Amino acid sequence: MKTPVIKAENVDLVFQTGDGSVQALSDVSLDVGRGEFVSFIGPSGCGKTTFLRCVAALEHPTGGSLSVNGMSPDNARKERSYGYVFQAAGLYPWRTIARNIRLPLEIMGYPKAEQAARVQKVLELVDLAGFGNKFPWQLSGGMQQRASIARALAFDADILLMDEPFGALDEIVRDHLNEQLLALWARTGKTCLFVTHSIPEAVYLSTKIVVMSPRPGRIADVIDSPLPKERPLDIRDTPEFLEIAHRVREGLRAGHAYD
Amino acid sequence: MKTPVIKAENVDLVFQTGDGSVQALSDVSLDVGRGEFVSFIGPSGCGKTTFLRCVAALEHPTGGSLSVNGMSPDNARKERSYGYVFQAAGLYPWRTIARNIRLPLEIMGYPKAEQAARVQKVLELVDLAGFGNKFPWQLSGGMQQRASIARALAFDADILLMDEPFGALDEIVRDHLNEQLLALWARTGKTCLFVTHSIPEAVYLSTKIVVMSPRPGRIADVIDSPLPKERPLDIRDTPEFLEIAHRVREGLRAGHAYD
Amino acid sequence: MSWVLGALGFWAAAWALNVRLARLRNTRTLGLLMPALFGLTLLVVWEGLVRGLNVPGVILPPPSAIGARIATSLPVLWADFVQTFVKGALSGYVLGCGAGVLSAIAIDRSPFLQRGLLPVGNFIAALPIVGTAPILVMWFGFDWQSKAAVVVAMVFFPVLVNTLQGLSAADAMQRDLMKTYSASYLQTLTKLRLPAAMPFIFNGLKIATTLALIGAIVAEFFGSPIRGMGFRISTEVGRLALDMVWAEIAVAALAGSAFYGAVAACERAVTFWHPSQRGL
Amino acid sequence: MRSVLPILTVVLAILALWYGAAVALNARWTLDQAARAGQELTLGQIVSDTLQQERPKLPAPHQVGAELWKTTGAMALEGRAFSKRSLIYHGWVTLSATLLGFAIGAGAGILLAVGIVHNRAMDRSVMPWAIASQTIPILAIAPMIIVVLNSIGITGLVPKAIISAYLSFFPVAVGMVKGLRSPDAMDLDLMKTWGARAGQVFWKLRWPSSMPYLFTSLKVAMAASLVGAIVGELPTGAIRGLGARLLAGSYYGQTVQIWSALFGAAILAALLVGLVGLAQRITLKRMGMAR
Amino acid sequence: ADEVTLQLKWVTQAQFAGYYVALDKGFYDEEDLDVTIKPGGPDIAPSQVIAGGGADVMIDWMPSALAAREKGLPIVNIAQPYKSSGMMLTCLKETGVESPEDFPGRTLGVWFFGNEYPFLSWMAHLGIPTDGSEGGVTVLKQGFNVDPLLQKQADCISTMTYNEYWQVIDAGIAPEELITFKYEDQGVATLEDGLYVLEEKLDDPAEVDKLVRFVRASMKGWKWAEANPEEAAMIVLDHDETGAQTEKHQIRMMGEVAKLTAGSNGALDPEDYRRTVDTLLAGGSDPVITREPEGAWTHVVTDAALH
Ligand SMILES: Nc1ncnc2c1ncn2[C@@H]1O[C@H](COP(=O)(O)OP(=O)(O)OP(=O)(O)O)[C@@H](O)[C@H]1O
Ligand SMILES: Nc1ncnc2c1ncn2[C@@H]1O[C@H](COP(=O)(O)OP(=O)(O)OP(=O)(O)O)[C@@H](O)[C@H]1O
Ligand SMILES: Cc1ncc(C[n+]2csc(CCO)c2C)c(N)n1
Ligand SMILES: [Mg+2]
Ligand SMILES: [Mg+2]
Repeated sequence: MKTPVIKAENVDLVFQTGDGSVQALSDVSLDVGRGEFVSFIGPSGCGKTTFLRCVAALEHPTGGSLSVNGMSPDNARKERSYGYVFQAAGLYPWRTIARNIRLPLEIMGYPKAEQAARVQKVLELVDLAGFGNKFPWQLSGGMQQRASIARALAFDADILLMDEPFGALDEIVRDHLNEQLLALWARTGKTCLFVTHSIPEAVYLSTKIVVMSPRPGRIADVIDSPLPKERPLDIRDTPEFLEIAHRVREGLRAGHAYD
Repeated sequence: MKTPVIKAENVDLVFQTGDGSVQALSDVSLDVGRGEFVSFIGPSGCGKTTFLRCVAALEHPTGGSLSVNGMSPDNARKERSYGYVFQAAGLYPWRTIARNIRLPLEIMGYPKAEQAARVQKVLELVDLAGFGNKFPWQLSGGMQQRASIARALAFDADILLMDEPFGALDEIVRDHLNEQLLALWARTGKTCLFVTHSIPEAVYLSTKIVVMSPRPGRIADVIDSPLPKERPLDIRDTPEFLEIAHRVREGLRAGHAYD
Repeated sequence: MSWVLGALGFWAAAWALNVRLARLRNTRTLGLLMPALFGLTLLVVWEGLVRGLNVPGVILPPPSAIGARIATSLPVLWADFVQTFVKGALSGYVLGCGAGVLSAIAIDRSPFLQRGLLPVGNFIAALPIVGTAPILVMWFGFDWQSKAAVVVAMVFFPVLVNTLQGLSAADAMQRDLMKTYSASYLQTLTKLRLPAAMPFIFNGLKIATTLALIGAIVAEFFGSPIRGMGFRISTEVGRLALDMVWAEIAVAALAGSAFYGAVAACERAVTFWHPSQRGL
Repeated sequence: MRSVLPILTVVLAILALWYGAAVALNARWTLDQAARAGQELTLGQIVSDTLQQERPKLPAPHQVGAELWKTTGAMALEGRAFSKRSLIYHGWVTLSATLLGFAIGAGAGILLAVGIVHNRAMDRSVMPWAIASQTIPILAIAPMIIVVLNSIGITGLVPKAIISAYLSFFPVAVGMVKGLRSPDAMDLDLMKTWGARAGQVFWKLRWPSSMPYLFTSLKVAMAASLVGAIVGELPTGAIRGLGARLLAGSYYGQTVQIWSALFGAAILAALLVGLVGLAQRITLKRMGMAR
Repeated sequence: ADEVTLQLKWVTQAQFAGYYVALDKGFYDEEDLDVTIKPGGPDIAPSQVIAGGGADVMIDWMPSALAAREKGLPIVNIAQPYKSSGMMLTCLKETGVESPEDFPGRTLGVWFFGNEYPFLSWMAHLGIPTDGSEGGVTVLKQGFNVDPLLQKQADCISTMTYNEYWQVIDAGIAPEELITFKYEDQGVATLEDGLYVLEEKLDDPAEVDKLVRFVRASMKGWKWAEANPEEAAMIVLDHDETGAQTEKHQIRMMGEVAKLTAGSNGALDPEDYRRTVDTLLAGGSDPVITREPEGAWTHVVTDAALH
C-alpha cells in the first residue's frame, strides 16, 4: 500500500441546477491503496454515487485534486482501468445475457476466442451458466443484477466500482454473492469501491469503511477493519464484527436528524 | 381475533402465458385476524406480491376461496377497505407530493378542509413536511417511497397492504420508519399485510410471519410471534428475537438451492 | 460569380459562428439566435446563387424581391391569411382534433372496436389528400367549409391514434392504484389516464398543425373563392408573379412555424413533468 | 387473427354507412333528372338509380370495386396488365417513384438525425427550419421543382422522387433524433467507463436502441412518400401514375375513376406500410426486442 | 434530325390534334424534325417551362402570353393556328340568367392560373365589378371540371365549346336547359392556342429555319385533322397515356375544334391581334396589360413556312 491507487485531496463538487447550486461533495480527502476493499455508507443523497462517478471520470470535481494510478481519472479511463456496476442492472435489451457480457470485451478488442471463454467463466461465477442465450427481460430482477456484475468482472479492470449492486436481492442470495465477491477479490487482488446501505454487508466485505454524512456530502468517519482476510459468514457474530458495526451505526446516526 | 378479517382456503393461482402456464400460488391457506400485523418473506418470485394482489382483488384466484371481512375481495374493495403501497413508489409525475397524497381523498369524496388537514398530518408522519409542493422527480428515491407510504395512510383503510415499502431506504431511515409504522399500527388497530426481504424487519414488526417457498408458490412456515406489542428498537438483541429470526432464516434457506 | 463566392463565404463564416455559439451555455436568446443565423444564411446563399447564376425571376425570384413584394402586398396577404388560416385551417384543426380525442376516448372502452377500427382507420388515413380534396370541395362547396373539412379529414386519424396510444400509457401499477381506491371510470379517466396521455396527445396535435395548414392550402387548388393562400399561389404561378407566390409561401411557413411553436409551448406547460421536457 | 372479426364488423359498418350516404348524396340528381323528364319515381327506383349513376356525387362501393377489378384483375387476366388503361401500370409508375423517394428521404433523414445528435450547432440551428420546411405547401412548389429540374435536364423518375423524399425525410429525422437519444444517461456512462470511441457508442448503443423509433417513423415516411410521388405526378403533365389518374378523373368528372385511383393508392400504401411492419417484426424479433 | 420540344397548354386531347397528327403521320419526319410533345395540365404554366428552357415552343392563350411579356419574359407569337375563340360562359336556364345584364348578384365559375384574363376584360367592358363589391358578381375559382354547375354551386361556369360544354351535356343536361354566352358573340374574344417562342430564337437563322419547318408541318397536320376528324381523334387517343379519354368525346371535340381552326392558315391575322390587345387594354381600373405591346408577334416564320 505504498503508492495509493486513488488519491483524493479536498475534493469539492458543486452541481449547477436550474434553481441554485447543490454542493454534492465537500472537502473529501481519501487514499485507497492497491488491493483494498473500501465500502461507502451513508444516508440517501450524501454523495456516494457522486464520488464513485468522480473516480470513473463521469463527473469532474469543481475543487481539490483527484488522481487514479498517478494520473487523471480521464486518462485512467482511457487505459480501461474501470469495471463499473451501476445501481440498476442496465443491460441492453437487444442483446442476450452472453452478448451483454461480451460487449465490453468487443469494445476493448479482446480476441474472439478469448471473449467466449471469459463470458463462460463469469457466467458460472454468478450462477447464470444456463442463461447465456436468454434476453434480459426473460430473467428476474435479481438475475439481471447478477448479469450486470458478471459484465463488470469479464474484463481485467484494475478498479471495480460497485454502486449498491445487491440492493434488489433477498438476504440469502445476497449472502451467497457476498461470499463469492470476497473470494474473487482475495484471488485477483483488485481494488474495490463499494456502495451499500447495509451495515453488516459493509463490515463483512471491507478493509476500510467510509461513513459519509449529507448536506454537504463529506466524510464523517473512516474505519480501518481489523478483520482477517479470510471471512466465513459467521464472522458476523463475533464481537469484533459487532464492534465495528456499532461504530458505523453511530457514525451514520450522527448524519440523521432523528432522536 | 374471533372472525378473521382475511380468510384464504386452498388458494391456487395459475397465470396463462404465451409459453405455458405458471403456477404462482398453490394451496395457500391462511387466516388473518383483525388488527394483526402479518409479514410475508420468501425468495424472489415465490408469489408474495401475487398473494397481496389477490387480497386487493387485483388478481383472482383460479382455485380455492378467499374472503375479506366476510365478503369477496371485490366487494371489500368497493367499500374502500384497502390502502396499498406498491413495491415502486408510483407517484403521478404531474401532481405535487401534496396533491399526490390528496388524490385518494378526492376520489373518496372527503371534504376539502379535511383533505388539507390529513395531507399535512401524514406528510409530517413521514418527515416530508416541507416538501408538499415539490414534484416527485425533484425528490430522491427514498423520499418518493415515503410519499407513497403517506398516500396509503392518508385515508382510513381497514387493511394496509405494503409490498416492500422500505426496500430503497438506508438502515437508519428504515429503522425510523419501522418504529413509526409500529406506533401507527398500535394506535389505529389496522390490519397490516407486509412484504419484506429483511428478516429482522419481519420479526421486529409482525405478530405473524409467513415464510413462502417458490415453484410453485406455497406457504413453508407460519410463525406466531411471542414478542410484546410494545417494541423498542433494541428488542432486536433479545434471545427471543434472535430465536425467531433463526427460525425464519432456516425456513428461507430451505427454499434456496445453495449449499 | 462574385455573388456565388460571396454567398458561400458568408455560409462558411456563419457556420463557424454557430459552431462557436453552440459551445456557450443554453439560453433563450441563443435558442432564437442560432436558428435565425442559420435562416439568414439560407437567404443570403439563395440571393447570391440567384443573382450569380442569373436565374430568371419567373423561375425563382431572389429573397430581396420577395421581401419587397411582402411589404407592398400586406393587405392582400392578410386577407388570404384570414381566409385560409383562421377560417379554414384553425376551425378544421379544432374540430378535427376535438373529434379525434373524443372518438379515441369512446373507442378506448371497447377493445373490439379498437382492433377493428385502427387498421381500417390507418387505411383511410392513407387516402392521399390530392384525391380527397376535390371530393370534399364537391360536397362542402367552395368556401372555407370545404377547406375545414379537408383539414378535419387530415388531422382526425393522427390525433385519434396518438390519443389511443396515450390512453394506454398509464402503467399497470398506476391503474391498480386507482382500482384499490375503487375509483369510478370517470375518475380514473380524468385523474390518471388523460394526464398520462398528454405527451402522446400533444405529439398528435403537433403533427396536426403542419397537416392543417397544408390541407387548407391544397384544398384551395381544387376550387375556392377568389382569396386565400392556396388560391393566390396557384393563380400567381399562372401569372408568372413568382415573387407573390413566394411571399405567400413565406407567410405560410411563418404561420405554420408559429402555430407549431404555440402548440409546443402549450405542451411544455401541460407536460412539464415528462422526462422529455425536463431533460437537456 | 383475433382482429379479423372486429375488422370485418367495422368494414361492414362503413359499407352500410357508405351506401346510405351514396343514396342520400346522389338522390338529388336522380330527382332532378326525373323532374326534367317529368316522371314520378318510386322509392325503390330512386335507390336503385342512385347506386348506378355514371357520374355520382358519391359512387357506391360496388361501383368502385367493379372499376378497380376492371382496371386491374380483369386486365391482368387478359394479359394487358401493363396497358396504359390498367391501374397496375399506373400503380407501378407511382410505386417506383415512391420507393426511390423513400430511399432518398429515409437516408437523408437518418443522416440529418445523426448530425443533429452529434453536433450541437446543427441541433440548435437546423431543427426549427426542418419544421418550417414542412409547413410549406408542397403542392405549391412541386411544379417549380419540376420546372427547375427539367431545365437542368433532370426528368422522369428523379424529380418525383425528390418531392416524395422532401415529404418523407422529416418524420424519419424527428423519429431518429428521438431514437438516437433514447439511451439513458446510465447506458452512456457505462460506455464511457469502458472507454468506448464515438463510433462504438453509435453502432453498439445508439443505433440498436433507436430501432423501434426507426421503424415507426419509416411507416409514416412510407405513407408520406406515396403522397409525395402522387403530388409530384400532377405537374409532370399528369401523364402516368396514380396521381395522373386522379387528376384525369377529376378533370372529366369521372368520380368512379377518382375513387378507384384513390383506393388503389390506399391499398398500395397499406401494402408498403405492411411491408415495413414485417421488416420491423423480423428485425425486432432477431434483436430480442419483440415480446 | 433537329430536335424540337413543344409544351402544350393542357392535357393530351383533340384540342392539340394538329400536332399529334403531324407527329403520327410523319409530317415532322418529312421536315427532318424530331418533335417531343409535352402535355400540360392544371399545374403547368407553359411560359414558366419555356423560361426554364424545358421547351422550345409553347402553346398559350394570347392574354396570358402578353401579360407574361409585360412581366419581362420576352415571348413572341410565331403562328396562330386557332382563328376563333372557343370560350364561353354556360348557365342553367332555371337560374333565370338571360343576358349579361342579369349577371350582377350571380355566382360565376372562372378558370384562373392565367386563364382569367378574358373573363376579367369582359366584365370590365360590362362595368361589372368582380371584387365582391356592391352590384358585382361573386367569382369562384373553378376547378378542373363542370361540377359547380351540376351541383348548383355556381349559376354559370366557364366552358370551352369543344370540351366542358359537352361534359355538361354528357352529365345529362339537355342543351335546351342551358344558355351560353360565347366570347366571340360578345365582341370580347381573345386569341387562343397560339405558338410562342423566346425572342432570342428569332435572332438565329438556324433556329428560325427549324421553326419554319415546324410550323409548316404542324399546319399540315392541322389541315389533315380538319379533313379527317375521326382518324385525328383516334391518333390523339393513341397518344393519351392516362387512358382516361373516351373515343366519343374526342371525336366530338375534334369536330368542334375544326370550326375554330378553320379560318386560319397559321399566320396571325393582325386584325385579330388588334382586337385582342384592345380588349385587354380596356380592362377598366385593372387592365390585363397596361402598355401597348411591342414586338409581341412576327410573321417571319409563317411567311417563310407558307410561301
Ligand atoms: N446531475 C445532478 N444534478 C444536480 N444535483 C445532483 C446531480 N446528481 C446528484 N445530485 C445531488 O447531489 C447529491 C448527492 O447525490 P448522490 O447521487 O451522489 O447521492 P447518493 O449518496 O448516491 O444517494 P443514494 O443513496 O440515494 O444513491 C444529492 O443531493 C443529489 O440531489
Ligand atoms: N402477470 C403475470 N403473468 C405471468 N406470470 C406472472 C405474472 N405475475 C407474476 N407472475 C409469476 O408468478 C410468480 C410469482 O410472482 P410474484 O410477483 O408474486 O413474486 P414475489 O414473491 O412478489 O417476488 P419479488 O420478491 O421478486 O417481488 C413468479 O414466478 C412470476 O414470474
Ligand atoms: C386549372 C386550370 N383550369 C382551367 C384551365 C383552362 N384551360 C385552358 S386550355 C383548357 C382546355 C379546355 O378543354 C382549359 C380548360 C387551365 N389551363 N387550368
Ligand atoms: Mg447513489
Ligand atoms: Mg413482489
